[in-house]
Amino acid sequence: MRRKVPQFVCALFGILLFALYFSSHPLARALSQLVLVEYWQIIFAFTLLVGVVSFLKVNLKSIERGEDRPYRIVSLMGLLSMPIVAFFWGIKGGTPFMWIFENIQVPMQSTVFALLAFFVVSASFRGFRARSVSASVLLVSALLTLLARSDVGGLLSEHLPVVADWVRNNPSMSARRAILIGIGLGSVTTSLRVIVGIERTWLGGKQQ
Amino acid sequence: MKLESRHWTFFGLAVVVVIAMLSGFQPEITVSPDTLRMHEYIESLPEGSKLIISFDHEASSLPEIRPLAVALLRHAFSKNLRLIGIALLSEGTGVGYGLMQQVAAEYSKEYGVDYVYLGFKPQYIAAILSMGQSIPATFPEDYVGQPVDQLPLMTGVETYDDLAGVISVADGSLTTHWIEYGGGQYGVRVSAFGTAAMVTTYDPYLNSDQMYAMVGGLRGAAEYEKLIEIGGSGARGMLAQTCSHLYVILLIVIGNVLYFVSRRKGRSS
Amino acid sequence: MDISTLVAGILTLAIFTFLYRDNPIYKMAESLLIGVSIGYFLVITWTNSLMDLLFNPLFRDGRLALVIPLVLGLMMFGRFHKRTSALSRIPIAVLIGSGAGVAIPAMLGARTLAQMSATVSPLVTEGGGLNISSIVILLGVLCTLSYFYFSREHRGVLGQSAKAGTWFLMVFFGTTFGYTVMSRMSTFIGRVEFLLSDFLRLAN
Amino acid sequence: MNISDATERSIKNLFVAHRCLSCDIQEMSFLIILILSGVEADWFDMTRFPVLVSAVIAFAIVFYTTYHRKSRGKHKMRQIPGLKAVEEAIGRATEMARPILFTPGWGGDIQRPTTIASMNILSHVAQTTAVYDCQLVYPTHDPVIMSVAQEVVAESYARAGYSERFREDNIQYVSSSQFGYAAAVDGLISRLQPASIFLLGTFEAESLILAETGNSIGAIQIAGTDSTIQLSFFIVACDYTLIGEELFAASGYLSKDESILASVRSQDIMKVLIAAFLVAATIWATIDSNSTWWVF
Repeated sequence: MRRKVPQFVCALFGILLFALYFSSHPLARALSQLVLVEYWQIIFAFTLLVGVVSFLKVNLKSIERGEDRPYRIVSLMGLLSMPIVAFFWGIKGGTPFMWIFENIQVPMQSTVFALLAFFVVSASFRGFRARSVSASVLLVSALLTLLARSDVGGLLSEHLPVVADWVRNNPSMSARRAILIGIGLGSVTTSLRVIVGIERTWLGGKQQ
Repeated sequence: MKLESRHWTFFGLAVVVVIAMLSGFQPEITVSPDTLRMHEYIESLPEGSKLIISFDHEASSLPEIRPLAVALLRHAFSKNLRLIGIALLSEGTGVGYGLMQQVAAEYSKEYGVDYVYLGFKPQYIAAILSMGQSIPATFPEDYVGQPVDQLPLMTGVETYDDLAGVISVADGSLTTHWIEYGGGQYGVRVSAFGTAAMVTTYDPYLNSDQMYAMVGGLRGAAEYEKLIEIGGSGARGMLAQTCSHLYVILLIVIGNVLYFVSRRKGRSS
Repeated sequence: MDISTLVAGILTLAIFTFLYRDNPIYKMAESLLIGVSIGYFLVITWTNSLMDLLFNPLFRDGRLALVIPLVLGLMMFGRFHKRTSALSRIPIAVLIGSGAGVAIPAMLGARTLAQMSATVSPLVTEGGGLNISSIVILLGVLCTLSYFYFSREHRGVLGQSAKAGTWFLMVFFGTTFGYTVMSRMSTFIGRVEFLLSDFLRLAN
Repeated sequence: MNISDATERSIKNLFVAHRCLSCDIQEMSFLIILILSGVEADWFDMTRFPVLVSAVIAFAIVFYTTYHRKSRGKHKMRQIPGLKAVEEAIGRATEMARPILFTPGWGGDIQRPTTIASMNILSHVAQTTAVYDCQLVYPTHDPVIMSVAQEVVAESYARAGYSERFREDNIQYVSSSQFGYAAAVDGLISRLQPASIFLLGTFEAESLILAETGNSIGAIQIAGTDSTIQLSFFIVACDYTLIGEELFAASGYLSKDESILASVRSQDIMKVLIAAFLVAATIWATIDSNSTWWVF
């Protein structure tokens, strides 16, 4: 029962949604809407609550044990402050909720993102070595793109940007296309296996 | 304080970019065919055409997204297109609203008539599919809580068929969902203003005409600014962009020289 | 300087300290970021999903059918107790099943079939010359597909074409790397612009 | 308002507002009449016929490779270099008595096949860590993935016979925000100093932040993703990278699950068919440039 019921539900929804794709009848569309919009979002919202509770549990336990206490407290305060300010002042523009978002969350997120520029630099320095033929191909095409997309490219040779564009639109695009097709096939087979119940990892893996 | 080689490479980048930014010099740039195609597309739309501008990005990529979005909005408003703003990632919501209001004010556009902002819908795939059924049902109210049927711009807007297209302003692969679900299932014309990182991801879709046009990155923004003849932060960052590219190229070259030297030493010893 | 810029500026610098190495200032900023971002997401999901889609229509407008997703959602709470934890598999089954059902046609139609069609084009131009682009694209797709052929060792013809496939892949990765470097630099430039002009007021 | 307008409006009101299960009795009865009277509405959308045909072919191939007696047990697969590395990485962590960090990236959700493939590998990794009592830490951005991963790891520990070693808290939800997640995982990497890091799943921009931080602490890193952009970074920054579909194949290889191997085989058959289609259609297009039968 612990596996059969969820497996049945999974198959039911899988077959239903697959079949609905082929119909443009309003009823079919309304039904897929119902599942995709309402069911998905509502279930997801509840799982988020489960996630938040688990996060609280992990942090409270750490605080109890005295591990990283100040940091855990800051995390919890950050987490609790958002619902509290949202409850009292709402979440539209100009509220404390948006202030925290715009002046605490966004700058920090953008900066974590900006760290990438540095990691790109160190990775280029360390990892981009012409160790083999294929590594050299990687290197040359990266250098070509970088040169062509900065203004120096055009100064060195007017053909450089043209060559770079050709490489991007032909050999590079074709490899990406093959990856797309491959992943598409992988997704189709995995999805099918999930629906018919061959793939059960999500239920905890192979049966004992 | 123990510094490793990576710390020096970090430091070098900071110096290069800060100096380039402080110099304030703006290099002359050439416009790429991709950017030109997008410009021609917007130019070709008749006045009053309705477009969805979807802010599909996180707040963290704002430095790259803002110049792109501003260039797009300036062009669209100057061509008197009617814009319907939405957001499919929650963090883009406030950003999109702010940008639309700001650029609309530059062109004295009126909310509800020339542009509306419908706000955020979670679960993007579901939202895209749902809009194919009915836009007003997906967004019964706009961002500020007015019922959509009271907005003059929204009269006659039922599904994608009533629009000239969708332009996704994106920092990730969300545009792919617009293409595969919006374009694939409902035939809406999808274009994108995306971060440079996404350019190669979209190439096969551009090639297969599943995506109509694309402008990518700060560089794309600078090119677009040049086409619409209004300067912006795209152009301001171009020198720093070029210098940082050269810096990366230099590091790759140095890294390889060191590699070959050490390999030769290893062999001779 | 207004308080917003000051806070944003200090937090920006706090995150940048990670470049040297992990340290208490970064840890503090990181903890705050994690907490606030979960809180933000929680509030947004609460208002957009639970209130707008569930509680308001169910309790205010009396759409009783919404009891189904409500019950499915509540089953997730089964996880909090060992004996009821299997209940949570049912809502997960709804997500996984319907996701799989939607994915099959979407992946076949928009991805596989559309990309196949786009690869087909004449190998000679109207003037009678060879159409280099078409040839390269066709070869690229075929060779790369052969690299992803797992059922046989890559020897002989398959080995050759798989090898060519890796070159096409490397060209793609190189180009992508180039474009992504561009993108990452833009983001950093944006942060520098903020620090220089808004926070430190050194540039306009 | 004429009848057809009324019908159309009513349909829209009924369904499009996706309230079909809660509409009032009057509307509902109207709907039933509508269906019974066979009002023109496409139960089957002909434009989607090619997708149906291709789906049927794909299903047939998958079922053939999975269930056909002769086809079973013949699933040989070529070596994938990253695979040996998986075992090495687990071995290294147990030898050094340091944790293993496994994360599925920020970009995926549980419905995504990559996530499922990643779960398969997680299951294998967890079984080994259970035996050697090596700490396995799994941060994720998605609460659903967290729930499923907890189940998968708990079952793996049980299968290995060490249920008591399983720590649910090691599989944690750490913020759904992309860079909140990245900062959190970065912090974990810096503090736990794992010996091995598995970055398997759907990654976006956070990929290089994680990979470079992992590199700076000297961990063995194995990456695998279908996110094509991030692959270039993983290739540069990680020790081993599973490219796109290799991730699916790897999950079959490691779990020795006959049915996953069968599905890898079925994808190979589809690839051969696609290649044959491309060659045939291209020749046709070259000879007869007006024909377009290959456009779906």
